[in-house]
Amino acid sequence: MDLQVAKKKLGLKERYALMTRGLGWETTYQKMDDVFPMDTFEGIKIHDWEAWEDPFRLTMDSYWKYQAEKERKLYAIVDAFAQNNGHLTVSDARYINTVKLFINALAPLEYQSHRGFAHIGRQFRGVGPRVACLMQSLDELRHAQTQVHAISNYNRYYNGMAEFRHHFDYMPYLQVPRSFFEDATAAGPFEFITAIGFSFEYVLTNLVFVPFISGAAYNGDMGAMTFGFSAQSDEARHMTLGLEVIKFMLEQDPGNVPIVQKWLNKWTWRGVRVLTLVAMMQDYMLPKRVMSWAEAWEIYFEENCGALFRDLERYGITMPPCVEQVRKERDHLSHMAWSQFYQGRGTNDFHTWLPSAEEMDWLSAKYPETFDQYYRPRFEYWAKLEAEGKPFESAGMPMQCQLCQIPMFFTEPGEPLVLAQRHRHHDGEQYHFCSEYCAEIFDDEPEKYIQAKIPVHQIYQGKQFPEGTDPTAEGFDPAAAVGAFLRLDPASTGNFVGSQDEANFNMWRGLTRSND
Amino acid sequence: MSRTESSVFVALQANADTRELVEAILADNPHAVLHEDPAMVRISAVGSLSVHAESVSERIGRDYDLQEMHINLISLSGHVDETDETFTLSWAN
Amino acid sequence: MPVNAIKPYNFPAEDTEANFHGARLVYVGWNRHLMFATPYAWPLPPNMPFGALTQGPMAGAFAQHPDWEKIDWSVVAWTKNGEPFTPDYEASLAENGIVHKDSLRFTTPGLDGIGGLGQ
Amino acid sequence: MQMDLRTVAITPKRQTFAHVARRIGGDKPASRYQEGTFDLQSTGNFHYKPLWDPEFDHFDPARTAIHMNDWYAFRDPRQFYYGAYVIARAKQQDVAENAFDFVETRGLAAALPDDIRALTLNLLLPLRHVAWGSSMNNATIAAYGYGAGITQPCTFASMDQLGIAQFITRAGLLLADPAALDVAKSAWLSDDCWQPLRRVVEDMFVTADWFELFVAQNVVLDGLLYPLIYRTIIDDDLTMRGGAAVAMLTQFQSEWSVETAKWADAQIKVAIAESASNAELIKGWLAKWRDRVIPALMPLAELALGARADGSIAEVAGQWAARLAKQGAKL
Repeated sequence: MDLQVAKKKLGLKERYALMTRGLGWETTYQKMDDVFPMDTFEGIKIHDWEAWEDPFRLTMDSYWKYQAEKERKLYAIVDAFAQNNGHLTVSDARYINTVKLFINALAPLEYQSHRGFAHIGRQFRGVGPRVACLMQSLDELRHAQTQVHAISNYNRYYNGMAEFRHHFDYMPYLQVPRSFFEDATAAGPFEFITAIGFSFEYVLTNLVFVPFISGAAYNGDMGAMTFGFSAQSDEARHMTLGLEVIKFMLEQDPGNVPIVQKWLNKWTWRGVRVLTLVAMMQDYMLPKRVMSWAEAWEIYFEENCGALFRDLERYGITMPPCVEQVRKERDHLSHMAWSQFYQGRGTNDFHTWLPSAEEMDWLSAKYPETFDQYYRPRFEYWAKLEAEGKPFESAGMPMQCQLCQIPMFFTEPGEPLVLAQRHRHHDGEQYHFCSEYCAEIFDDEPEKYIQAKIPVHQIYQGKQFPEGTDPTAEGFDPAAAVGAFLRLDPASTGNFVGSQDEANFNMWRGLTRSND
Repeated sequence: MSRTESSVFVALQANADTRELVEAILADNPHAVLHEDPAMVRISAVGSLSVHAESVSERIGRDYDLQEMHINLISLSGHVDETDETFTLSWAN
Repeated sequence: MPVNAIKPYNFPAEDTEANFHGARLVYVGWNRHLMFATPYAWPLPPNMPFGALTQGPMAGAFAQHPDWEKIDWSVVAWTKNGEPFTPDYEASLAENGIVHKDSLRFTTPGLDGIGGLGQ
Repeated sequence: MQMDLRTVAITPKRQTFAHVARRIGGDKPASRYQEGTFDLQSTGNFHYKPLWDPEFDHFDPARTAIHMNDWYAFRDPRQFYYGAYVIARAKQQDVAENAFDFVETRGLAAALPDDIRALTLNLLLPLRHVAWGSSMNNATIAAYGYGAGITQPCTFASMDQLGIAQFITRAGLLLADPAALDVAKSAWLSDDCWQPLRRVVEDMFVTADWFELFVAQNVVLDGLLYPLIYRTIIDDDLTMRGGAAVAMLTQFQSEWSVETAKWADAQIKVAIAESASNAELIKGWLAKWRDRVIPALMPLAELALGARADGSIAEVAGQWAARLAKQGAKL
């Protein structure tokens, strides 16, 4: 028996390679192109999958160990938060409407990401990237479920969350995040990971994370804070995966650079368009505000992404040109969005309200060049109408952008009093857009975007009535029929002031403090 | 505009488990800057930032596996280079 | 530049006029009255007189603005898909050349919203 | 000692989400598994056909020939949602970690009889490629299956099989060295005894119907390979021949295969009970892949058991058939 030679301790990098890349093989009984049919049609050329640099080296045994420890801590806090009615410790019940946005608009995206990463985790030819994508698919399922479980407690006491799955599938405003994500999952594997792995998870993650999670902490929502920090630790791995994929594509073939640049341009724009919801939430919906959208943009895009795009310059990648328009819209975005959601409040599953005088002063200070001139007059006039008992409310369905599906409330960059509009003709049909950049994305793949289910158009096509509805029947009320189809609980709509949520929160909070 | 040197950062939950880790990082990276936010600690540094398992182990009195950092990590920025001994964040430019 | 898909990729447009059961989509926005956050969308019968559009759906949506009843329709300026357009209020939408998914905007000279601030 | 612990009781307006309440017979407290699984996948109003597969919506029941009236009839008896899953696996991982440390620190690998170590390296190490293929097949189901009821557990199965491939790799490094892994890989690619099984795994990679793939991978291949390799050969036969250390290094696989079989059986039972056409399809797939897998396992059984191989394979196949019969699949 030979002497037991002291085994050379394998380095982490080498050991991880044996545990992942070593597992794969070149198939012979089936052609590799049949086993991996989807990773070449996009035009991205990969000459050497082995050149892949593993972004993080977590084998399954460590994964289970560390993630289980995170999960025990997380659920202990979620349970404690539920048991002692933690929702009553939040700063102000209006905050709870950001939780409604979270479960309706964001949690379902986590599930879609789970399925998307399982798809590309099966389609990339290289074993290294596949293992990293499969692990992210598992992480995303975690995020979807921990969000559902953390928010389940809010759902028991407040309106607008019970039908979040049906709403994400059909509610008009939720087709903005949904169509954004389906644009990515319907794209090829490389575009998907550029869109979600890089643009959304890396470039924009902090613009989503700071308002929601530190905003939750700052407003006394320990449940959401716990979930957020714990989930965000997985994001760190996702960010490194997203960055590694971009570098890998750019290093493999110069021909990949223009394709990746086009995707970066598209997904930075479409991503920022979706973040309009987050800008509105940050500036109008958090009772205690962490920072303004403009400030978050400066820190988490201009500063952080400046460093990122400087790093990518060596590959010939430039900052997406749309950033110029985003900068021009920065000081208008949240006010335009809140105006739309305020006047459309009868048709949404969360409450809106007019900013108080003190909040308007905060907005004036944060947006000195725009708020007082363009938005304060509107809010003050609406406050007058509310005081006179004739609150302003929209009495029509909005025109929506064919691409981002957001109601066309965006004004022309540099002309804050002119609503933007762009037109395109394709195959004898007309299409309208909120911006040149949305129109350009359409121009690139019209065959894709002519299929979009534009919410208002679907309603007018009669596709959003309950099964068996006869629209020609006597006294047929289309609005009521659509409300029934959408399962929109009337108590969840309208102004926060005078809502069930407001009354219940005050009554319950009273119970915890008084002894009557 | 001069080519500003890019900075990296690591954000950690502010709890008992990360106290020594933060100390070790600050000790090993004199150029690093500490930012304290609600329940979160952010350490940023121009150029690069590295975490040495050795100096964390000294402070906690047991062998520290760098991958334990995942439990309390919140977010980071920069390229990751991970070995058994060191976890480094850096920008190539 | 057509879409780059793994195999032939062509599908019918979702919003052709035929899908609207005889109606025609028309969008209308009131310039310099940004209190109405967006233009509105309506499914309208092609044979509806243009005047009925202004007194019907448009009034329903815009009349709550104090400027509405002061509008002098003889001086209102219209655009269609961004191009100048002069409607015949008695003639039908179709006769006015308004087709499916046309986007109309109108300006009301002298009426510029609350305090003349375009709201 | 009676303690009057009073917290302020405020009555909730509802107990759970509406889609969950509709599935559990009304608004009552729901489990984390139920809230974390039911209806999470979208079922309509899709905006764009996938560029990578334009004939289907991304989530599309037509990707499989079987039909289910309620796709959430596929339920996991283990009630695994992410949290329960990782906590369960972390416990098993802890046991495996201790076993690996014990075998290493006590030099049990070196103490193995040479023929047992050689047999283990020849038989066990190439199986890490089978596990990796099994992980790929479950990723296919997780990606293209319909309804979270079945795609969620297949996500876990995909990661479990990756974990198993990594445990086998660690066993190889412990029993020998990185070079042994290369020897095993070349055996997997060219030795005669492995080619039938490799062909089966590669044929699964291109199986279009994801439920046929579920049957082939999680019911037929796993249902025959794990009992043969880990129970009959490693746990029973090798242990008798001084190879107990090997059984310590594969305890995770033994336990995992029993737990996972219960889940796989429950899915087959529900799908068969749904309709005669489902039953006919599934029985067809079971027979088709059984007749591929058993001959592919025969050379491995002979490698380990020599003349006793036929008897052992027949026994394993018999137990497998009995297990399937209980699910309504009398082959």
